[in-house]
Amino acid sequence: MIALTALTELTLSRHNPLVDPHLHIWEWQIPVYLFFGGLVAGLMIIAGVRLIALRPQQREALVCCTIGPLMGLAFLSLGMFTLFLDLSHRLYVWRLYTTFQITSPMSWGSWILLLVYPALSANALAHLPEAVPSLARRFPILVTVSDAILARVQWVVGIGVANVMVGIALGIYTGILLGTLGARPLWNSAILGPLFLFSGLSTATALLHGILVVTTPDEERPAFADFLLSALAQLTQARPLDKNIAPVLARADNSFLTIELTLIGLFLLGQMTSTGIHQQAASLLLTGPFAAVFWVFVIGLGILLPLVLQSLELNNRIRHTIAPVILVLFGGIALRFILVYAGQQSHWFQPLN
Amino acid sequence: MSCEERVGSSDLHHSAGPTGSLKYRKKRVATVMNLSRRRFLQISAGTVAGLSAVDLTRRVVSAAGKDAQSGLKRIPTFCNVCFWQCGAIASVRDGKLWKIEGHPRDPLSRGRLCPRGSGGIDAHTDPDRLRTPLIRVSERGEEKWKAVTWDEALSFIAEKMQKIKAEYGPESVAAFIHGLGGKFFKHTLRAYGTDNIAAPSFAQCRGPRDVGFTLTYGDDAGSLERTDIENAQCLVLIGTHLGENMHNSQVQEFANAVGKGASIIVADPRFSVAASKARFYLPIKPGTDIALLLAWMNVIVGEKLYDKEYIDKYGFGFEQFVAEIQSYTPEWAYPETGIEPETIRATAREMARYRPATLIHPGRHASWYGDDAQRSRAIALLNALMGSWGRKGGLYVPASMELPDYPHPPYPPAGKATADNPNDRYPFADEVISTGIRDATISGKPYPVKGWLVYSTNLMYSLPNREETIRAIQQLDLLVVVDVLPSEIAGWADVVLPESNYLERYDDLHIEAFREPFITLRQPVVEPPDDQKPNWWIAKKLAEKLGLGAYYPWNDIEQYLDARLKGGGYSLEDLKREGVIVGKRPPIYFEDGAPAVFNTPSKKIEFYSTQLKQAGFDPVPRYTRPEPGPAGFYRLLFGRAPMHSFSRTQTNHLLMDLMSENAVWVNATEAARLGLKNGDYVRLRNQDGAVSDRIRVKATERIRPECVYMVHGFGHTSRELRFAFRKGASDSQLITRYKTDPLMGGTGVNVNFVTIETEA
Amino acid sequence: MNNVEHSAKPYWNPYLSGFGLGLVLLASFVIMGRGLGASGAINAFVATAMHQLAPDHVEKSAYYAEYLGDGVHSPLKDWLVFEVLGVFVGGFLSGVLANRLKFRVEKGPRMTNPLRLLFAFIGGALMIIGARLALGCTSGQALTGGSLLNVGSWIFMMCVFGGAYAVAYFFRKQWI
Amino acid sequence: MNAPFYKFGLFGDEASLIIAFVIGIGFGFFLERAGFGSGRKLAAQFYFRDLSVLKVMFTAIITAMTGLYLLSRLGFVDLSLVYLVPTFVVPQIVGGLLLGIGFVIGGYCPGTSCVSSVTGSIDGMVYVAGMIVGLAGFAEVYPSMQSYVQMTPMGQITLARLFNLPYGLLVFAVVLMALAAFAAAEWAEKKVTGTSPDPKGSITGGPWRMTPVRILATGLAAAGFVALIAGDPYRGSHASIDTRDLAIRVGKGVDKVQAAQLADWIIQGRNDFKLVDLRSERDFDAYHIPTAQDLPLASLTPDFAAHNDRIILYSGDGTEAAQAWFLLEAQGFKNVYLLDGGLRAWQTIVLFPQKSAGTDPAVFEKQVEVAKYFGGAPREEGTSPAASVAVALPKLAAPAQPLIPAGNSSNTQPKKKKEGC
Amino acid sequence: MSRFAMVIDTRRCVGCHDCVVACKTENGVPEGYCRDWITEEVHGAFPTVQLEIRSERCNHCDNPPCVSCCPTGASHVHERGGVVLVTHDKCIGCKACLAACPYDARFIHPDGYADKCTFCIHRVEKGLDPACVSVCPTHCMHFGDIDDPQSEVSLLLHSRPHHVLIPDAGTKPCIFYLT
Repeated sequence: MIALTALTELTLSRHNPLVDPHLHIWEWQIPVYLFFGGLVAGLMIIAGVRLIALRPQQREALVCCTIGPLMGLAFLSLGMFTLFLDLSHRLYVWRLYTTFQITSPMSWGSWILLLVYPALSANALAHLPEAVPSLARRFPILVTVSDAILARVQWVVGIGVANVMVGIALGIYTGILLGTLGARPLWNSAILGPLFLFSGLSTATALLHGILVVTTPDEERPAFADFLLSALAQLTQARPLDKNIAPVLARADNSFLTIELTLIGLFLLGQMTSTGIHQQAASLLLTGPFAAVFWVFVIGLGILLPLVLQSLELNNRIRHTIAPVILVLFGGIALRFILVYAGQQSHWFQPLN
Repeated sequence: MSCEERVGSSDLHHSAGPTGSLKYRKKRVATVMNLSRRRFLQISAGTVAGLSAVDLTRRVVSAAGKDAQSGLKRIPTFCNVCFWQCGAIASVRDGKLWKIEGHPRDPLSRGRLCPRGSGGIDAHTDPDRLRTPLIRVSERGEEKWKAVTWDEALSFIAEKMQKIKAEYGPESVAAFIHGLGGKFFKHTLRAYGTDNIAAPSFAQCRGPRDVGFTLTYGDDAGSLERTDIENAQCLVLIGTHLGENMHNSQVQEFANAVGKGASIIVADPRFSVAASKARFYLPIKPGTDIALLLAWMNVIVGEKLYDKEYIDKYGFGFEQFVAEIQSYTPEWAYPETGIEPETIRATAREMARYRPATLIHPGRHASWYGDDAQRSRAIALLNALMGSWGRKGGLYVPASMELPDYPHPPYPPAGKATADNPNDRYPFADEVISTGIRDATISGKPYPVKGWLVYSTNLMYSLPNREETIRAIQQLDLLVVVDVLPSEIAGWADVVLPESNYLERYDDLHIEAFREPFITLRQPVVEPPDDQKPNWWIAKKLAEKLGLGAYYPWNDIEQYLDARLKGGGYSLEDLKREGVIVGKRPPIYFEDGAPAVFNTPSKKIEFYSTQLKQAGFDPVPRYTRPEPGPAGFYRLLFGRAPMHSFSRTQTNHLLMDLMSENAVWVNATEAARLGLKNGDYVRLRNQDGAVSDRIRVKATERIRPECVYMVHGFGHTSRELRFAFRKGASDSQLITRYKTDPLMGGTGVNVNFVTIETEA
Repeated sequence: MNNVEHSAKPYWNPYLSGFGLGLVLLASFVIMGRGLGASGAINAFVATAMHQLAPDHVEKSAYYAEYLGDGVHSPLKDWLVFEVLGVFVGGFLSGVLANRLKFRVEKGPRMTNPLRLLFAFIGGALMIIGARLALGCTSGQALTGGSLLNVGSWIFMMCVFGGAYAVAYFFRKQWI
Repeated sequence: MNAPFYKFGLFGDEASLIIAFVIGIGFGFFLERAGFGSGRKLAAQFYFRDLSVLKVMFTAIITAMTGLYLLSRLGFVDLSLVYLVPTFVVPQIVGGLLLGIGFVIGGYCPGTSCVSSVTGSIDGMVYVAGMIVGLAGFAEVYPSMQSYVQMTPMGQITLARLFNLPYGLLVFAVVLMALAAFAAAEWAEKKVTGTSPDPKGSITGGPWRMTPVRILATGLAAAGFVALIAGDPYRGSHASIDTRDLAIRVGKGVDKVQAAQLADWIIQGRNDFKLVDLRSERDFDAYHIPTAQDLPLASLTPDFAAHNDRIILYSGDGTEAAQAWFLLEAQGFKNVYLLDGGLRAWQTIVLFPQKSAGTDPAVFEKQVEVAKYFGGAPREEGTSPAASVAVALPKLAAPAQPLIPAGNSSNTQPKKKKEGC
Repeated sequence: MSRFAMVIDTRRCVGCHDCVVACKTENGVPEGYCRDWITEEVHGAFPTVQLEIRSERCNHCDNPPCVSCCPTGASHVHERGGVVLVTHDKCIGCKACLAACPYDARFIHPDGYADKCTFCIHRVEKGLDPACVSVCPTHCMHFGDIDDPQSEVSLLLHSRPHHVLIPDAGTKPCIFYLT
């Protein structure tokens, strides 16, 4: 006989759209936004570090220092657009910027997002003439600005530090946004902040690595990238890039992936050793309805496989291809999709079926 | 499971919704109306446009956040979503119905309605309702019609009726009528010369109970039951699911009893809502109630726990009764009912502890297993042992207002006896047996029945075995259906007459016996949206077409009502304003001086019934074991949900929002064994191969493993009921068998068994 | 990326790779109680894609009903879909390790690219219809059923080779 | 340990998807290794230039076949639980022919096209697109063909059952056939291409030394030979039981249901168990416990109930029930119980209870009524139990028969998951 | 200060849904949505079953996570009685409050803003009970100020055992269920 206290049925007559039978308020827009947010955070940090680390006259590694920030601006706009798409009362979006709500991560985030634009733009401007000479020829002012920035070390360092700081804030914010929603036990972990930060870093590194592979001059480009992507490479009109940086990026990416894996482990460990509600939430990923996609897409395809491939690349066993890049980017999206979707299904009241 | 489970759709319209939702509602109305143009004709585009414009302006007004209080009117009336007819006050804001609340001075509602009453506003604009009289143009049941004027429709009916009268006699027209609104149709038909006027609420619902009580006390339990639940200290419910059955006053009293800590005993194969409030829950095997009742009485008699003084004073045949029940020990009842002997003893003692404030509730819907009149008699006897009839906390003596009827010429002398009960096959049937009329229609015996008038009862849901109903319909020369909605039975009609909604018309006064005498008035709150007419108008016009105009010596209903009220010293003007007149409460308990009159042959409470003995039945109830179902089958049980009335509320968007389809309750262990999960769709197939529509599984710990349960009224097959069409499944579809009560012709329907088939 | 050999490594010996394949199949039998497959995944994919594009049409179709199931679980959450996903990954791993990744069109020297692609398309369409009729393709029927001594599989296998050899002559230009 | 693991519930559906992924990786890896990412190499099969397809396929088939055979024969795998695609002769002939033609035209089969496209073959990608479009088209004409695709069904049937030959013999025959085919293939390749096969990689070519390939071939041949003499791999004739576990359960008595308890369950209307009468049909007709189903021991097959059903067995004195209990335990039924004391206990305890000195009169009265309910009666005090056996069992009313054909109830089976390709 | 609260007697409640209908008509809640609902919780196995029926809605928490996560201040605590309300034209529809509410009491109104129970503040300010309370045929619902020790709700809470929903979520709900 089951103990009298065992909850055997829970029936709710509520049937509100987006809320029942379980919360499904956030569709693809939010995970995509979180992905772009993380990616931009990663790009900012990498670009910022490079900016600080490089002496101004050493105008190399533009992938990180210019293309990164430029793409960051684009991705940020895309991300904010998907966020906008998610809003259900869109015409009132300006209300975000009429107030600052100190307890609301989303309010913090909306202001951080505003800081990202100037930081990224300054970063991009610093090396823009080298990255896109044709543009510089047409608008000489860009050269002036670039020279003005690069001439002052404190400016360069300032921009770099700003990029790193805002990037870290942005990356952590994308995780904390979910982490503070205590009503959804799966999300209720501060580890989501660093996890999304490092996931963002790994996707950003992978993206830069991918650009590097694609833009490598024709003869050195791996055959695999030949077919369609060479055309793309032409379009970038980039100067030959320092190919030594590719292994650095791959190595960095491997580190970030390893940290990400560790953080996922810690995250699940924390959940599994917490209350029954949290254990139930974690089991959504470990054995429940999201287990297959979690293990296969996030862990297998998104982290382990690129780790293996990049290790092989680093050991010169195989060529650098864009395959690990695609996998890491894909894994980054998958992680956010799964966490967003599984989190919405986790609940304090787990109705039995 | 309570009464009139099986009554048809009527009076169910959605009126203008609440302010904020009008925008959404408007859209729906417009689209549906487009669709409806194909079938139900004559919808003027102007109506739609007009409605929309009003909606729009109101939307603007309400968005501004200010209620124009000046535009608020509060009109008293009484509800008709179920037959309980609670007094209500409708609020009309800017000419639109806004909400309905209980009438604070009405003794039935005591200021509070049930969800169906509150949701009654979502009528009026119901896109599915009937709009204009219709005459069939193709095969019966094909639902093809032409729209006609009222004059054409009524002339058509009158002509056919005259023809039937000439050919077969007036008795060959029969009627099935439910509710207060049928009064004028009865009047017209009596004037025409037939007494074959049946209500499914007798043979399919509360008839067995009333016969069982009348055999014992000479009076029945009443419609508005005379149960003093509020003052009961011990309340016994046997299959009665108060709370799910939402008869307002009873539920209010039930909640008060619970609040006061009354001891509640529930015997039900299903753990009902009432069971969750009970001190004792007895998970009884279906169909074995009499065994339990006999064992209880055995204990009470054996341990001399009964009210000796009361029985000495009022009882008849107690010694024979005692002798008869000697053998029904709790141990004997154990294998029959599955209730432990100790539990039976404990509950019997519990009842006795609180007597006479111990009420064994007579229930309402009581046509279950074919032995129902005897079952009700056993309940009546148990109440008698407790001395609760006529006592506080038991079954009180109700009182009623008296108003003279409007004078009319005498009805023509009775010709042939009614067709339903030839040779008094069911000697204790004291009303017309609806299934008997159906049998007579099919067989043509004792005489042919060629015309049916169906008012406000969906026979496809209210009579068991739809096939037989359809076969009877095929024998008819005329089938007239008066209804608010295009119900399933309307689909088979030759002529469909659209009645106006209960919020759009006057009806006769509501005068019922209750704790205190009262009169309530139904008056129009809003105008009917289309060419619908009130029942009194239709019945009067039909009488005039039949040349019986003399029976309606008044011009309109206000004149009729005013004249009746004047007869009691009241006026319509006052009642329109007040809505309710409550008289002084007379003594309703024996101890307060209420008369202890028993209209039985012995003029006493008959523990031993000589009437039954003479007719060849058991003078004291006996138990027969219910027949088991085939292996692997589940017994099909059905009942009610608080937010729906029978099959008549499934087009009410507000109520459907609360419960949009029914589910079949399956014991959780059984469900797991069958591989069924909560929410899976299944179909039920009964022992005769009838298959239900698809229905969701509710895998629950709240039901015995060998039966399944569903809420009655869903699974509509009438295409015109677009909003309700094929939502959930209908138990009526699966009730192909019934067992007739030999005493009074009631149809026991819990004798059907089903298997569960997974939906592909 | 400097010291990487640029030439593709040779294929494995057919018997040894066949043995490896056999062991994978055996593992599938032992762990799952079922064999391998491929075409079923395409079914699930097409059903999902069509359901996205034309939900009403698909919900009415008798064919898709089987794959859409109860509407609660995505047809993509299917054993074969995940298995085929693995096939992609395994093929890629093997290819990348053997340096065989290259955009190319497989054909004989006398064949033009567009024609070859057209043939590939037609072949694919024919193949999947055949697989659907036979309740399996070379993996699901021939390989799996073959090792279970399934009657239908052996009939099927004979017909595959029969059909292929019968028409091979007419398509020789494509391959040799 | 029982395999297939999935069918024995070692892991759930979600985990099975992860396993599918891993198995798929192996599948794809070996396909690519064999060169099946190349359409040209595959098509060469049909021009006798490179018979890799035949070699790989048949090596895989005989490896899996002999491996599965041996594991089943050792009792590790329950072969009956391995899914067998049902046979429909005509659709499979037509399908096979279409597939063969498609193979030559397209150059791939579905599995190899995946490998091909992922290694960069454009034609492989187009081929996949062709499959998708082809299938979408087929779905549209499917309704008109629905009856056709179910033609000539033979059910789930193996060659062994079709020809009524020992399974092992067929395994051996297939191994031999495959080896012969390999030799023929190598000969044909040599004929067509004019080059002699690589001695290290072939079975027939080169000097007669033990290369890995030859070791493999010998091993497979040996396994085939073992199969020839080792008998039928299907379970039933051979199963394993954890005797210690059984002993512990028997010792605890958790495998038994008391007669009085069973009577209560029947009265409570519980039907979460199957009551099985193992006596002969005649005995069953004469008397059986209400709600029981008749299943003489000889006709006991594992498909009479699901593995997770709760089953209560009884027979006259309990012997047959105990035997059946073992058989069912061995076949992996998890909830099998014995009616303690069999029908005899039912008789003495439930049907004809006897008042003993210590019995509470109220309890006894209940027993009496239960007895009456089941058609029995209390025994006089002092009558010996032996005498009671002589008391005739009550005559049962004709058991309630289903009013509709029993076939309908089969629909209550849980929905089967799609299997196959 | 006043603190509005609801005290609901689960012993009296029969789950009839009248509170839901009353709310929908009073507040014009659109079809397909609801601000309050009925929950049935079953414990145990047949026939030893316990059933608790509750009328549920926004708990107007003392520590409302929906208010603290709102980026625009649209979700706020009303100065009267601590009622949690949403200002429609400040709401951007980000749905964070829906995710933050452990009771799933909020929904997105078809007009785009987050919506939920208001304790019928428009009625309460006129001295009336909320619509759901005023119609309940079983009189199982009580509304009042728990800061006033003499109020009906305070007296009930002092005299009867009660519980709140998901206390572990730390939201300090102000709807109390008498058991």
